[in-house]
Amino acid sequence: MHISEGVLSGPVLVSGIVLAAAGTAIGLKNLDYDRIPQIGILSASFFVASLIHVPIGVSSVHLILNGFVGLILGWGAFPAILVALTLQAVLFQFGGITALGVNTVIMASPAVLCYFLFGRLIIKKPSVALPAAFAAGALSVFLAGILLGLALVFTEKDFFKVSTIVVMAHLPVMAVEGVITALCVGFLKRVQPSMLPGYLRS
Amino acid sequence: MIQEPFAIGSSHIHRLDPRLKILFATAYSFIVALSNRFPALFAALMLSLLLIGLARLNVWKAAKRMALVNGLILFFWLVIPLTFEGTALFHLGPLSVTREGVLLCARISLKSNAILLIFIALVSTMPITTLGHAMNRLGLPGKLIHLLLLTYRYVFVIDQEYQRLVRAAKIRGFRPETTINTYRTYAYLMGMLFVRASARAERVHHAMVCRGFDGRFYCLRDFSSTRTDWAWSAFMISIILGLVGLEWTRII
Amino acid sequence: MDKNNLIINLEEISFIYPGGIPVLDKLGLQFHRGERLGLVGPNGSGKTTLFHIIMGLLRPSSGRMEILGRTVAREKDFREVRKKIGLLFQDADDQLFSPTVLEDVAFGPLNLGKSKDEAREISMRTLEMLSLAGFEDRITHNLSGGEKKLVSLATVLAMEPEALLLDEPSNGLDDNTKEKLIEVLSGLDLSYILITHEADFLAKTVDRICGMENGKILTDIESYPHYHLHEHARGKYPHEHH
Amino acid sequence: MDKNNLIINLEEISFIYPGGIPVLDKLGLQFHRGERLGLVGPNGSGKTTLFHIIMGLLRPSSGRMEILGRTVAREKDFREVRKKIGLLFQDADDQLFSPTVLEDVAFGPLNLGKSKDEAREISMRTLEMLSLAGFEDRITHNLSGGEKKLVSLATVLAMEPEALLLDEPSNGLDDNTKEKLIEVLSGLDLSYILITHEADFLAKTVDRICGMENGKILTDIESYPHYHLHEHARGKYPHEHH
Ligand SMILES: Nc1ncnc2c1ncn2[C@@H]1O[C@H](COP(=O)(O)OP(=O)(O)OP(=O)(O)O)[C@@H](O)[C@H]1O
Ligand SMILES: Nc1ncnc2c1ncn2[C@@H]1O[C@H](COP(=O)(O)OP(=O)(O)OP(=O)(O)O)[C@@H](O)[C@H]1O
Ligand SMILES: [Mg+2]
Ligand SMILES: [Mg+2]
Repeated sequence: MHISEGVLSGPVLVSGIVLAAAGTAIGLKNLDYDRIPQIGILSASFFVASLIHVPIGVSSVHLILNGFVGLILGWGAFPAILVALTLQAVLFQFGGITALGVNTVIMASPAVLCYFLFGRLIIKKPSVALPAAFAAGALSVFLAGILLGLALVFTEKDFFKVSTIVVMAHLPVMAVEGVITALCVGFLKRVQPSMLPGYLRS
Repeated sequence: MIQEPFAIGSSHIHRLDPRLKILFATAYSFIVALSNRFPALFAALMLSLLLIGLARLNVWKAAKRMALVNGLILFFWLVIPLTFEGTALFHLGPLSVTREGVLLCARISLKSNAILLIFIALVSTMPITTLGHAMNRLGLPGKLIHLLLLTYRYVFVIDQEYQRLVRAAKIRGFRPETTINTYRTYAYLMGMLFVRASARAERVHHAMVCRGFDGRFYCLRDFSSTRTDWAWSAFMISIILGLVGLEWTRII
Repeated sequence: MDKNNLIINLEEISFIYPGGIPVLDKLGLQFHRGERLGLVGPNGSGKTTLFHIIMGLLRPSSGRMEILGRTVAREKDFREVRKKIGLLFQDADDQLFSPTVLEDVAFGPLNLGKSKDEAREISMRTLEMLSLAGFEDRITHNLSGGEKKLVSLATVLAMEPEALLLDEPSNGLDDNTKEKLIEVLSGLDLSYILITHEADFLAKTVDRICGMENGKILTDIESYPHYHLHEHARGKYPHEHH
Repeated sequence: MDKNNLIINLEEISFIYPGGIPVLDKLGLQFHRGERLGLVGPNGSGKTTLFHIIMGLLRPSSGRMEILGRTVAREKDFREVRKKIGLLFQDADDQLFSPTVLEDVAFGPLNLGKSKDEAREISMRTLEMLSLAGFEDRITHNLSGGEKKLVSLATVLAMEPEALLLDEPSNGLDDNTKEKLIEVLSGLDLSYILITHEADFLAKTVDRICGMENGKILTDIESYPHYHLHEHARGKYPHEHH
């Protein structure tokens, strides 16, 4: 999910860059250099996973997984998503330079929020953890849609209807993301719970 | 499979100082993004195409990439003219297509294409490793660059691992459909991918520690500007001044 | 008569990897019901590639393939092939992706349209047959190399295939697990093609041997270089063999 | 005298993985300067684990370790060890984490405090020594398996270590690359311990062989099962060997 180049206004682009830089700075500051391989290789996995198309009705969507990124990486989601978007731009030309900041904020801030809202819940028993993971997956896509809509509306108030359509279009994606995030967290809980945040602390 | 179709080449543009290319691409992109007058936008599109030509890229591949991106632009064309306030050009049943909406779409299309084309011409024409080093030289934090290069290094390894997992599902009769079973299978494939990635990260960290890693990043690449680079800089600066002139001085 | 018993019939199959090196070159192969065929050849001679072509995971650049009496060429045809022929990957880590052993073994039967109860029953039966009873709730990721190999075999057998393609099943196994595998294979009433670099294992598991070289199959090789395991009093000193 | 030549001296080292299975059990090992030692043992016997303990990547639950004359126990001690002893990992993809070959090879020297120019020069020299001149700007992930292995070796040698730990260096290599590796290893004036499952490779690369079993080292095994390659006129029929 991202905004094409050439759509947004100057103030929105600049705010995006400032916020993305701040988030990335926090993410990098918290990032102990021991964990760089962990973040780098996981972010490579997220990159690969986000290329997966899953069927939905007659069509298919590609996964976004920002909720899952948030749950696993916390603030690390900012640098991880920035890096992933940069790679996407260079490898596939999915984006350019100007909207990189805004797109990072759109995807990463819901991820971090979900980490703070649900991070502690997903290490609880499955009846709590799985709904929490579903909520994280769905909410992060929903919020990303809202942020995208806001970026459009701040650019031009007549973009309101476009924004509404964009947010609506993400509703089925939300459901799929929620389900996949819940199942993925369920998988990790069984196979390698130490990958989940706060596992070692509890 | 993931490829970098434009990175290798022998054109002048491929040989330019990467730092220069990044700086120019950034400045140019922002100026285009902030421009609104058609003379400037048309000029930008032409200049971008000119640079694509100078980079002697595979036109077919570049066109394919642009087609993908323009799919999104098409969506704007379908929605904005109908939803934008303004003077009606003509009516489609109860809806009216507005002049302002059409102009806005035209601007978006021009800007979007000009920005992405310049990105292909200047940024995609260097390997990501070079891009990383150049960004480092331009002052981006070492940790971030290290993360970028490490991610890039392992995208390929992990992509292959994923392809193997998909194969395993395939030979056991897996067919993607809209069912919870399909979603579960994808979740398992991804979960397994993450678990393996995490184990690999541990091993990679060990390998780094064994080679004395203590948190500092070094960049071996030195970039130096040649006379050609200066000539190109002059050319690029005049392009930028030209665009600024077209947009803000209203010569035309 | 013999024709009816053909499981796999390959004619003039060629294959080139994107890199550009030709791996298979007008290769032909006939494999009949009831056969236990060994396939040997040096590293990189294209044995694994051949198996993947038979399963439709790779597409040959030219040639004709007939499997179980039907010409196969498109993805749809191969879907049928995959129900009838089971492939054991060279690396067990490529085969197992579910969190638990039971889920992994039941994955195939469920995709073949079995009900959950049937799938569970088939899986339990298959695990038992491989003396893996009690493993159903183990986490696949934590199994040892040998266990992973046997569970991989279980995932393939649970689909009740008509023939097996076994890609170096004994690779990396210790001697006990190897013995067990030999036992299981002789107990199965299935035709199979088996790739291995180990002559001792080969001698105990197959009836006929083909070699692979220069992208072609050498049928019924009478002479091929192979390995033997033997013990010496002073193995560390240079010594001669006849 | 002999004491001064001790590179590695392990006494009663025990190790248990978090899972709970004891892998090393009061293991002892002496490794001297000038030795080329082969380490063999079944899968899962703990050979890789032992290497990781020597490098301080894992900590033993009990026992004493002395490396190059110094007792080592804490992270600080191991930092010194890692400058003197090079470990070649089982999987080359784990070892090569930089995007280009030159950066990867120079990574160690730079961390040892060499200047960029020195690091570059050492790297070029090391690559040349392994006949990898011209590889410096290659992208690591595009290398073939054999090339990756040789570059991994270069990354280790560039640190100019006093001894090497080689974990299955010949694994997955084709015969030509194997030959080249054997040549390189015999040309090196370095002590090393080498793990491998391949007896032919072992015979050509080491002077002394130790086995691992039940978490212990069996020193200087005089007899160990191994393989030989030979050709028979009628290899497919059962036959006898002395
Ligand atoms: N994905 C790939 N892309 C390009 N080349 C490949 C690929 N996979 C294999 N090859 C090459 O194709 C050749 C045949 O490979 P294959 O794995 O089929 O050999 P093999 O006979 O199974 O060898 P081994 O005994 O080592 O398993 C090799 O030279 C290999 O390097
Ligand atoms: N991270 C881990 N956590 C738990 N157990 C482990 C871990 N790594 C290895 N083991 C177990 O420890 C034992 C020894 O493993 P190790 O990798 O040292 O064996 P090895 O002798 O190198 O085997 P191979 O010849 O297959 O490489 C095995 O039983 C393995 O399953
Ligand atoms: Mg193979
Ligand atoms: Mg090992």
